[in-house]
Amino acid sequence: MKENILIIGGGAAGMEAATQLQKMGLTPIIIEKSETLGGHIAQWDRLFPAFHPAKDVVDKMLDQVKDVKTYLNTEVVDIQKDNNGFHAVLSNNEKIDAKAVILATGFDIFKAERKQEYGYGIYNNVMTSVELEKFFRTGKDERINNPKKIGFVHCVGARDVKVCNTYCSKVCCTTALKQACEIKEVFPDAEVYTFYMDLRMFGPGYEDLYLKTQKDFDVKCVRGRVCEVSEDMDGKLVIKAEDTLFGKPLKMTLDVLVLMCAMEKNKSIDAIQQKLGVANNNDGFMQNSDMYLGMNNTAQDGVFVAGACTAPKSLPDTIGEARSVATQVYNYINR
Amino acid sequence: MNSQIFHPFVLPFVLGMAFVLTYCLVGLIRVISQLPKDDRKKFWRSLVTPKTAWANIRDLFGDCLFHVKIWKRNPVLGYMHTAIAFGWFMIIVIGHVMLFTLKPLQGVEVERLQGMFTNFYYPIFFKYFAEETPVFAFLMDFFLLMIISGILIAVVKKIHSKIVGVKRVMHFGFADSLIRFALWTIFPFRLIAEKTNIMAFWWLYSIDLLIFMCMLPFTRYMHIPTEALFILLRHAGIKVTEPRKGYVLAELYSCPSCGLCIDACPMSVNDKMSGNTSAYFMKKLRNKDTEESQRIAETCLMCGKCVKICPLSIESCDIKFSQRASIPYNINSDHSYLNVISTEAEKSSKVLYFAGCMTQLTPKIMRAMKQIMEKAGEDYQFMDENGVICCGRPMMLSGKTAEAKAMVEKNTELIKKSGATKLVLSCPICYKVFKEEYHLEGIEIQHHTQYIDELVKTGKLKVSKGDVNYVYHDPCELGRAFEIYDEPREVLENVGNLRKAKSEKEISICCGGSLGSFTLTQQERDEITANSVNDLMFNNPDEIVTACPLCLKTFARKSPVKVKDIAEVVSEKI
Amino acid sequence: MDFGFCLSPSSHVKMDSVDLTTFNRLKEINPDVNTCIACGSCTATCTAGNFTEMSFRRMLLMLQRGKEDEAKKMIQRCMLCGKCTLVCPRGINIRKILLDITR
Amino acid sequence: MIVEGKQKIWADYQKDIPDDHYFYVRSCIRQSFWPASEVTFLDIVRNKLGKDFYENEYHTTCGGIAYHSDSIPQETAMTIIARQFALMHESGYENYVCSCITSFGLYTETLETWHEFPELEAKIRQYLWDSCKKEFAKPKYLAHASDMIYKFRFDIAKQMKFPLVNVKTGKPLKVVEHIGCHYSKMFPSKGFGGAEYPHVLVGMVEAWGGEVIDYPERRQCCGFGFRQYFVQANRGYSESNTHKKFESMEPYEPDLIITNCPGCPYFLDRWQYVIAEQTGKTYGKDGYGIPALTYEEVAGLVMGYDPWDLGLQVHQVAIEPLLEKMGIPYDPKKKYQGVNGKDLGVPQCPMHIKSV
Repeated sequence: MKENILIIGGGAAGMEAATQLQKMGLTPIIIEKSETLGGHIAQWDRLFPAFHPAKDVVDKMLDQVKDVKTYLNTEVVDIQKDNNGFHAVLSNNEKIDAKAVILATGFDIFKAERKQEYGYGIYNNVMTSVELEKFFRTGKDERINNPKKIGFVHCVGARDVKVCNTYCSKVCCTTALKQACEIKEVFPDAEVYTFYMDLRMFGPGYEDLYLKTQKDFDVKCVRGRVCEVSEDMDGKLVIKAEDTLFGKPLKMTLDVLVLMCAMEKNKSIDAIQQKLGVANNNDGFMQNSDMYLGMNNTAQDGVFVAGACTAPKSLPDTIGEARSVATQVYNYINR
Repeated sequence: MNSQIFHPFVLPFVLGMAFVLTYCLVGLIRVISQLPKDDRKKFWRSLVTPKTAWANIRDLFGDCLFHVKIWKRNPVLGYMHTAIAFGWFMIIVIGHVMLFTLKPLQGVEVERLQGMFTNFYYPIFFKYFAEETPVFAFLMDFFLLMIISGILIAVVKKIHSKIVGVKRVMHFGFADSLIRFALWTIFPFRLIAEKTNIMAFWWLYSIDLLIFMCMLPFTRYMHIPTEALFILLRHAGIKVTEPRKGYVLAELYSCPSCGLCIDACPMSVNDKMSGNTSAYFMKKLRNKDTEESQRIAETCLMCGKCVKICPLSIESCDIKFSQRASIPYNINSDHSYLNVISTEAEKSSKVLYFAGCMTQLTPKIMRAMKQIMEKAGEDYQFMDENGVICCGRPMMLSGKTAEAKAMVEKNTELIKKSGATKLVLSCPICYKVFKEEYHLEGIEIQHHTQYIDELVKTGKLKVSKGDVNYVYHDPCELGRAFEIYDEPREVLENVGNLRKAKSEKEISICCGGSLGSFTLTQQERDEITANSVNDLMFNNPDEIVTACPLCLKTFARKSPVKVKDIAEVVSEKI
Repeated sequence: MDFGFCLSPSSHVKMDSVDLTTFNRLKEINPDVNTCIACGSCTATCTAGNFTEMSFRRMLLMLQRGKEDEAKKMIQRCMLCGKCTLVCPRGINIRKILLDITR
Repeated sequence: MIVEGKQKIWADYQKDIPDDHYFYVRSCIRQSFWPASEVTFLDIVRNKLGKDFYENEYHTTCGGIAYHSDSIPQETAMTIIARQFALMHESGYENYVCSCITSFGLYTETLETWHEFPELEAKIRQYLWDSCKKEFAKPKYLAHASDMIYKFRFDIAKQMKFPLVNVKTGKPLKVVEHIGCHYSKMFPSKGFGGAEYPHVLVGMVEAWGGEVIDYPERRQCCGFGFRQYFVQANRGYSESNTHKKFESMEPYEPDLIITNCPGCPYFLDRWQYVIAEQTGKTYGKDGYGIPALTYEEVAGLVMGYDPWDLGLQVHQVAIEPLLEKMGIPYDPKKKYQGVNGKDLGVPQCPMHIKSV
């Protein structure tokens, strides 16, 4: 029983699914469009809620898939299904036959410049959460120059009809508070403000993280969305928001503004997804057959989904789904 | 033996005695002069009023010499105190009596020995100068040994307090240790000097006395002379007004720092919190440590247990209130908004039920009370069903009696307009202030424990007896403050079985939720509550019953069994 | 010249110039103030709040938004009954903090 | 400030504008406040650029003022607008250009509403017929007059005599650009450069040699807001908006403000006088104010029109310091001369803000 299982996407979901499938005696094949495995999580410095180094997790996952057949810098350009299964053509012209396909294509980061009022790409000191994470990883970012006041804006590209994303991106609140702690660790004298709409943090240890921001780091959480950013004569950022708990508009000058960019569906897979007959849901992510018992299944027999391609998800969510998709695929092969 | 009537070793004693007498005299004048004019008049009058005069004599002996209250609390400690105080007193008395019966030593004239000056030190060093008659000699030795036996207990207590049944003792500084050492050694030295007549011991004895007397005003032993004054002042009916002045000064110096209140205090669940007990408060206030005494005053739960068990009945809670009043909270209270509330009563009924702020948070008490009153067919109305004005007690607890007036006045108006002849309260906190600060002539004020008891006893309310084992917790403001101990217990015996708690009635332990404390944190309160619950669970009851909404809420956090209000228990049995 | 109207003061809270001395002092004595999640239980149960705009939650915000005078005015309504402290889900000793604000 | 970022946005918010043949409608407010601006506009496009801009004497208000102050229902405003469009159609034009920002906003809103709700369009079609017996027609293209100047800004630059440069220092003039809210804040895609970083006026200023300053309250409304201004007691609110803008732009020391809305130049100009009277504060140098001009006035100045023909004497803020900076010759004696040299009389000098 050495059936091929085609896994599109070599991030956390793809790697974990491959690991499990291999243990089950199947032959997973990972197709990754970038030059390394690991996906977004490999770009991350530390993970919430306990500041665990992302590298630890990624390294362990990489080690587990070292014997899995992997194509890097490769995309699936065509895929057909017949009675024998799936027949994929890769961008390197190789052809692969597989009994099942797992879409583990993950997410894209919301393009912050789309929220024009925040001035990302226009004002020097506006940056994204991803860039801040990179700063934590490398210690370098010319925008961060011993800042005295740092602001975080939640829900950038989420819960916002103006950018056509009405969903909550799930991980940004927790990430914002994690990053708020981390920036305080680097600049203990800085004042850190977060502008949130609702603090949606519900996992184990998340409330402790919140209390940590309040008790240990004195992070100031302001309920209200930043509506407008501009630059003053000194190149500092002037932001406006309403403190909705206080019921008054508020104005302040910041040295750095960090935009907590939402997860969006990874659209680079759209063409293949269409060929496989997998639709999108209202949020623009992939539609699974139902959110309870069919979370890994799609309308198409033999096509499975795992991870953030169906909705914004945290790493534990994704790993859980990757493990469950492996079981689904195994049952499908042995049906 | 000796043929002099004087020897230089008496000088240290004479000096010490002169110093301490002068100090006490000045102190006495100071305290009396600081009394408000009316209080001073009261004081003089009380000294000649037979009733108070008799009480003075009774307590001066009972408390100062025999320490009756300590006997009640702890016989070993009682003996220790009696042995030292009464023994010492007797030695002085017998010494003076002996002056008239003495047999002078070789060649000294009796008349000379009985001179004024010699009187001052003679009885103290009697054996050096004269010989007693056998009876007196026996008595002197007896009392001396009695004192020494007391000192032995003190030494044991110092080394290992648990042997004498004391868990926590006060921690003293160098001065207190030194004077204590002097006190402990005075009588052994005297004994040795008398028996051996070695000059060194006479000297040591006299120097010990000097040390003791010179240090006395600056240490806790000042309680010995002050206590007498305090007893007189208290019997005169004087009340606490300001901290560190007049009457309170007498109270402060009367506190012997015996530490009985430390073990009694609900806060003594750990070492850190036991520093908040009254003994420390009195000491800090005495030492003019304003910051600390204010801190303790704000921390205290005001449960009143320390006052109840204090051998001297020192009103430490009242002193703490007066201390709180001196804290500049600067709230500038403005309760003028209460004026707009209509006082027009919707209807008139005999019984007016006032649930109070806290009871609003425990609606089951309100529901139970309604059921009871309806079942008993009472003509009642609910005063604060739709919103309540605070009774004013919490404001007073912060030392702001004047600011509480607005609330007291408004509530008084509301109650009077209702036409009720009886006011029933569910909250003991309210009960205290309604009883003490409100002027509701013609209106009977009852806590619902009393009210229910009355309904049951008059047959208005029929209850059935079940087989649940209850333990009753005495709310501080109901029990210690008004000694309402029996009514709730009788009610409970009618509806189930009453089991005893480890500490009951006047020594019951505060639930820890008391509004009296401003600064205790939730964690600290939780520790107190856990300890109080343990105490209540001593006889494994099925349910804890209390009569205060705050106790109810507090216990519910920590109790392993159901916690109910007495009204709720009764409403289940009608 | 009287135009029959005048410049209205800005309603913006100017965070750059807010004086946080009182709040910071309060926070130092009572680190718990930072754990307030603005649930409003204190306000909802408040005895004085029954009759006035009294709200401890808002008062804390006032101190953080430079409206100390308003906060101190609000405290005057307080009856110190302590219900707020009893209901606070974060275990904040509200009554003490109230007293500390003006102390 | 990352200019490339703005350029990217500007590139995203471009619109194709027909080159010629427009049906031009005037603005109620502008023809009262700045009558010379509309005259200058027509003169520039017709005579300097040689375009066909037709005016019809039968056009009316668009109904915007009444609509925004809640005195007429939407259907009424839409019927008025349908009549304007019908006039255009009858005159043989299909490109519609209006002088007023409020109108532009309302026309855009109306067209979008008709697009989203065809049943409403059908209703208005009927109303138009019932009330005016006119045939319903929609413009093929709708533009604001400032869009035209924006489009022709480089042609104007070619005929430019006095660029937006300080002749004494040789440095570009610092210009505050202020668009009318209804230009693109409701429908960002309908304005050059969108709503956040509108390019319509920036493009003109940069084409004519000036330097645009971006200050924190750039996006703030001038405070006109019909309802605020109509009630005297509410005018303080309107004034406060302007005040906020000036406080924010002051440190940048702007030389002039360019606007494309009827109300903005009026309020940015007159409130400077009121603020000066009430607080004693002026925002320009030496006690003068900061001139707030329409884009036509600025275009006219750079093209060498006589300042008094442009109607600059009706501004409260003295224009002379700006003319001197730009090196534009002017005859002070003619400032208050009407048509045919008629003496209009010199207005009283205010207490605080300087006039020449």
